[in-house]
Amino acid sequence: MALLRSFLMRLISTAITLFGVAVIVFVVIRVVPGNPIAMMLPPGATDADIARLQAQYGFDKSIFQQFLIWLGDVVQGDFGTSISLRQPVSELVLNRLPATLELSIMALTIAVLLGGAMALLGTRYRGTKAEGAVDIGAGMALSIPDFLWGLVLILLFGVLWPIFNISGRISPALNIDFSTNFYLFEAILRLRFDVIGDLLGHMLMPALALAIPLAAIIAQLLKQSLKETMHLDYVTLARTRGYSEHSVIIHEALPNAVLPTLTLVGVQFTFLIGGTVIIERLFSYEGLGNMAIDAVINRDLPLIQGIVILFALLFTLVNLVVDMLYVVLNPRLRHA
Amino acid sequence: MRPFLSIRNLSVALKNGGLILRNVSLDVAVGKVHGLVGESGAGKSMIGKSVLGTLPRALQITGGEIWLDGVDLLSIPPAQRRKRIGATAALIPQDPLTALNPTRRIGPQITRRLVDILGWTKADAQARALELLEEVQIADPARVMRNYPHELSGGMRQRILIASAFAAKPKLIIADEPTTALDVTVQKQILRLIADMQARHGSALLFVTHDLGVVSKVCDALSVLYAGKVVEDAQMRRFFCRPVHPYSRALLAATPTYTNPTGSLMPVPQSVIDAVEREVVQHDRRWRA
Amino acid sequence: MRDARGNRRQPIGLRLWLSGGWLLILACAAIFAPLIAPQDPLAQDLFSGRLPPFWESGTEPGFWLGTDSLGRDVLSRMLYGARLALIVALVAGTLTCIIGASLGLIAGYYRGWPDRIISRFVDIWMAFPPVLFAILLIAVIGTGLTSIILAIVIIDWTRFARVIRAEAMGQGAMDYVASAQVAGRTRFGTMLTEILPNVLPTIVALLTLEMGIAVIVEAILSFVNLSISTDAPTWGGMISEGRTSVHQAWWVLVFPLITLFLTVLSFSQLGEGLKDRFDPVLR
Amino acid sequence: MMYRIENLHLSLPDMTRKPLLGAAPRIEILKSLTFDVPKGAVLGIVGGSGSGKSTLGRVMLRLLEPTAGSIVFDGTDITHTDEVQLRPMRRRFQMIFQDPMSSLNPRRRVDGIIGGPLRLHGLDGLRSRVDEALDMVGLPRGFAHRYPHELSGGQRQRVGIARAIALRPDFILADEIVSGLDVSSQAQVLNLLEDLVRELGLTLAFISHDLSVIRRLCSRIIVLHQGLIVEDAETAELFTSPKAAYTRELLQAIPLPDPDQPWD
Repeated sequence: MALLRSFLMRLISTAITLFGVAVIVFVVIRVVPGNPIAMMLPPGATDADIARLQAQYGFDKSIFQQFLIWLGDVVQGDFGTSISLRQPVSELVLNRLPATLELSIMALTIAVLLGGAMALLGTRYRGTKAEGAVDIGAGMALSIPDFLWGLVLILLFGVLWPIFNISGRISPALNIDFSTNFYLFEAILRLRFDVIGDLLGHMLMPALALAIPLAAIIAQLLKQSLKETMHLDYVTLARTRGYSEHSVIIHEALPNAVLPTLTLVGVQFTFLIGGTVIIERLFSYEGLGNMAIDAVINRDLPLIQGIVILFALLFTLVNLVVDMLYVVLNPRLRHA
Repeated sequence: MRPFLSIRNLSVALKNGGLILRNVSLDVAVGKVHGLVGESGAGKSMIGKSVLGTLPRALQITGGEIWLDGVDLLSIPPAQRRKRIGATAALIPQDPLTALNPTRRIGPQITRRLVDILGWTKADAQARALELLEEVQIADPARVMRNYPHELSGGMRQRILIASAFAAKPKLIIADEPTTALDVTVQKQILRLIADMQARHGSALLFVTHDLGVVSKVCDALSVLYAGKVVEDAQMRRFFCRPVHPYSRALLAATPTYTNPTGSLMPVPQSVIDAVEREVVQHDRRWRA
Repeated sequence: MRDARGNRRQPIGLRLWLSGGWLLILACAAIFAPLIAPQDPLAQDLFSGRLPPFWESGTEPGFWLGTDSLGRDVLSRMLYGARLALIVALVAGTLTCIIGASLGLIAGYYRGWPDRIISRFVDIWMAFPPVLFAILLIAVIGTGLTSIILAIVIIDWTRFARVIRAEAMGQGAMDYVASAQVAGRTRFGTMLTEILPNVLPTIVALLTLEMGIAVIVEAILSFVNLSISTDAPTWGGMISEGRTSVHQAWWVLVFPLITLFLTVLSFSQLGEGLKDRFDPVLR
Repeated sequence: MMYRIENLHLSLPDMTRKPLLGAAPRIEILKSLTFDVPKGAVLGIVGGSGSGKSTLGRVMLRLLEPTAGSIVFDGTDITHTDEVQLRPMRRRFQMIFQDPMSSLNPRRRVDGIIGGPLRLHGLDGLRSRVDEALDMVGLPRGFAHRYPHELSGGQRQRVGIARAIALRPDFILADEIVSGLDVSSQAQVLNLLEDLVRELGLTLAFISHDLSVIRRLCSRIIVLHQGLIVEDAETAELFTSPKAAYTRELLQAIPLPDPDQPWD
């Protein structure tokens, strides 16, 4: 019951946030520019085009009514037609989403593994040089954003020692007929190891660039909460009972120490997804973010708005899932 | 024949040099309760931690012997020491709120080590846990085994910790301020329970506390510590009737009691503090020379 | 007692020297760019395009770090680029800090409805990808220095608001706040005289961190060609050009990248160093 | 009469059990408390954890507003007085807190901690007043320039006392002020407080969980249990013939440093 209630509260809160997002997007895209119609039309549009658009978006009505019409369209998934690509925005956006999702999840996996390993290492050998190395490494990695890591990786593994692809998502020669846009997922299902290898080769560098700062955050935070947990009496008790240091860290301290890290990883994962915008650009990876920048450069407002709303939806969803996961994993909240 | 726990000339120091324990020696025989008394910073908890091998990382044992059941723990390799301690000793910790893993149910917290470390069968461990919870007077032990720690009161948790400490029939129990976090009425129940369990199992009990009142209720003998040095070692009754060391006397005089109607309290006089400080300095000088 | 208590003065950390030193050099370079730059940063010379840096063969004197494809001097462009980077860092960083920290302080200390409103705005902001949000804002309001600063303030105030809110909430639960009330201090006075000094070290650390982030955001915006005018010297613009010609002229990418890297690292390390240095409470 | 407290109730909403819509259920923390604090008296308030004793203290100082009932301080009803009107009066009732680590602002020096409230109430001769307060609590004047973390536990608690008495209040509330201290500094702080009460003619309410400490200082004692006053008696009477069952239980549970105390 308590569980259900807290889930419901989160859902309501998420709905309010999404409404706020809609208002902001509407204000930025429709209210701020001087003549939104002009920005929505390709060059060389006729007066008839203008009139049609004006009727469609209700520009003759009050700004409040315009918002309601717009919101109604958005809720139904109708973001209009892209000006530069002349296709429905929803289609374009959904075609690109899988590429960005695959990249983000790959980056998250790397970050969790890398950061978790560093945290455990630093805790196991706390007070030694190994912990110092973890601290310094994490501190450095943390202060450099993904954009710079991407450039550094391009220089190191694309130019100096070119073993990875630093451009694109897949080699054209290997572009087998995919039936979905989840290339990696599909390649794994079809057991095309050559394709898997090629996809991973393309994905590894951008994913690593996105993962390094998050890995550093996980390493720092998890290590800190592990160390705090190691001082609690129940961990001392486990030690006096003959468990090894290793087993104490993994079985006793870790389950309790993950909880605060988990909340943070949720927020940071949304930052990571946000980072794909520039990283995809940097590595010419054909995802949503790359498309977003093109859309901005081409002043393709319907497309921009579709992408922004999709990102916002994704972010709130991630936060919602993390919040619920936190409740499920924490017995104190589960049985409150 | 040595007593069950015999600490000889134990010294503990900060890794950067400061002394925490200065040549502490004490014996606890099977079936006896030995109190360790002192103010905060006196190092009383560090003795128990040295025995159990849970000293903070900034500290290290710099000398002495800890004989447990005829073996000097400091002369055997760490892994072996850990096993020995796990099998023969147990800790009752201070704060029942942090001494149980919040993410795990009570049952496994008692039974897991019996299975993992001591090789019991699951059914045996389960039966033993139920039996113990009954022994520490917990109603409906089967239900409590399925509870999470946060669902139980502080007093209940301390009972569970006591039950858990006695689970593997240890010969030595170290209780580190086990009632400091509790209300007096609960404290009384818990103190009685610890005394009962100790008597029934015939374990040796090392009882760390800052409260002379508590000592007079549960201990057979005690050591008074100041700055990591034992200033007085005495049988319990003798200590309260005729404390020998001026610091002990001052400590007794500073303890408020409601039976004293005039209520005059003597703070520990500076002269006494100076005297013990001098003793400590002399000790250090002798020891360095 | 016999434990070592007392105010040990901590030596100024190595990182404070290194990061402070680098930023000082950079500030000098920015201020005196017209005096020390060997070339005009805008001067193009197609005949001396892609000259390598001075230690390689085929160089021309005066072009120490080589030239880009249009024959513009890399070193001079970097020096002038430092001006824009530092102005954005100082102005945008400070503005973001003042706005975000004030809102966070109010939300965390006053709680109640101010907190609910501010936190809701933070939630909404957190639903936008910051880089995309910045690019979108620039696309809508137009390029230029003011736009860049405005975009950074608009996207990044939440960083301060979130952190300072949590800190202020923690401090607000301390008894010294109740004690100020007992003494008859006003709510607002308590916030300024009791809470603020306790969160100030965090604000300072966040401020320098934010300056580093502002530099990066500016670089990203010029990387996608949305900063100021297209041929003005910016680090991001140089990196953008260097990225496309990395196989032919690595120096166009490498030198601005190293500068950017060191600058961002220095800002964040400076903050941490200052926080440790000026905290009277030893931990 | 310094304090006249009648029928005092306090309940707080229980947010953990708040239904989706509508108000949260309320937890009764103080249930109908009535008692007086005569001028010059030292009143002990004793109770276990969760008895509501600290909450009562905070309500008396109007850090919390009671749900029902009345608090009359020296003839003025302050039950629902708003903070702005209360402010000039605050000088007259002061508080010493349990944990000086939390109640002394870590970023202020001792002179700022003691002098801040003085300046706020527009008192002149700041310097000499701070020095005087330090003298009275037995701290060297040189401590004025130290930070709280540079002091020992007992010294910090003395700074807390100095801050309260520097304003020359009529009433002081001491909330568990010795529970964090070792017996040696505990005795010093208690003796100091006793002297100050006598010298300054203070009215004092002393909250503690420890009847042994309470007896030392107080002329009258009220015993709180689960938000109710279970006993209100003269000190000597309470110890010789406790009326409430809870008081008896409390007394019998205190371990005295005396091996001959009956204990079973």
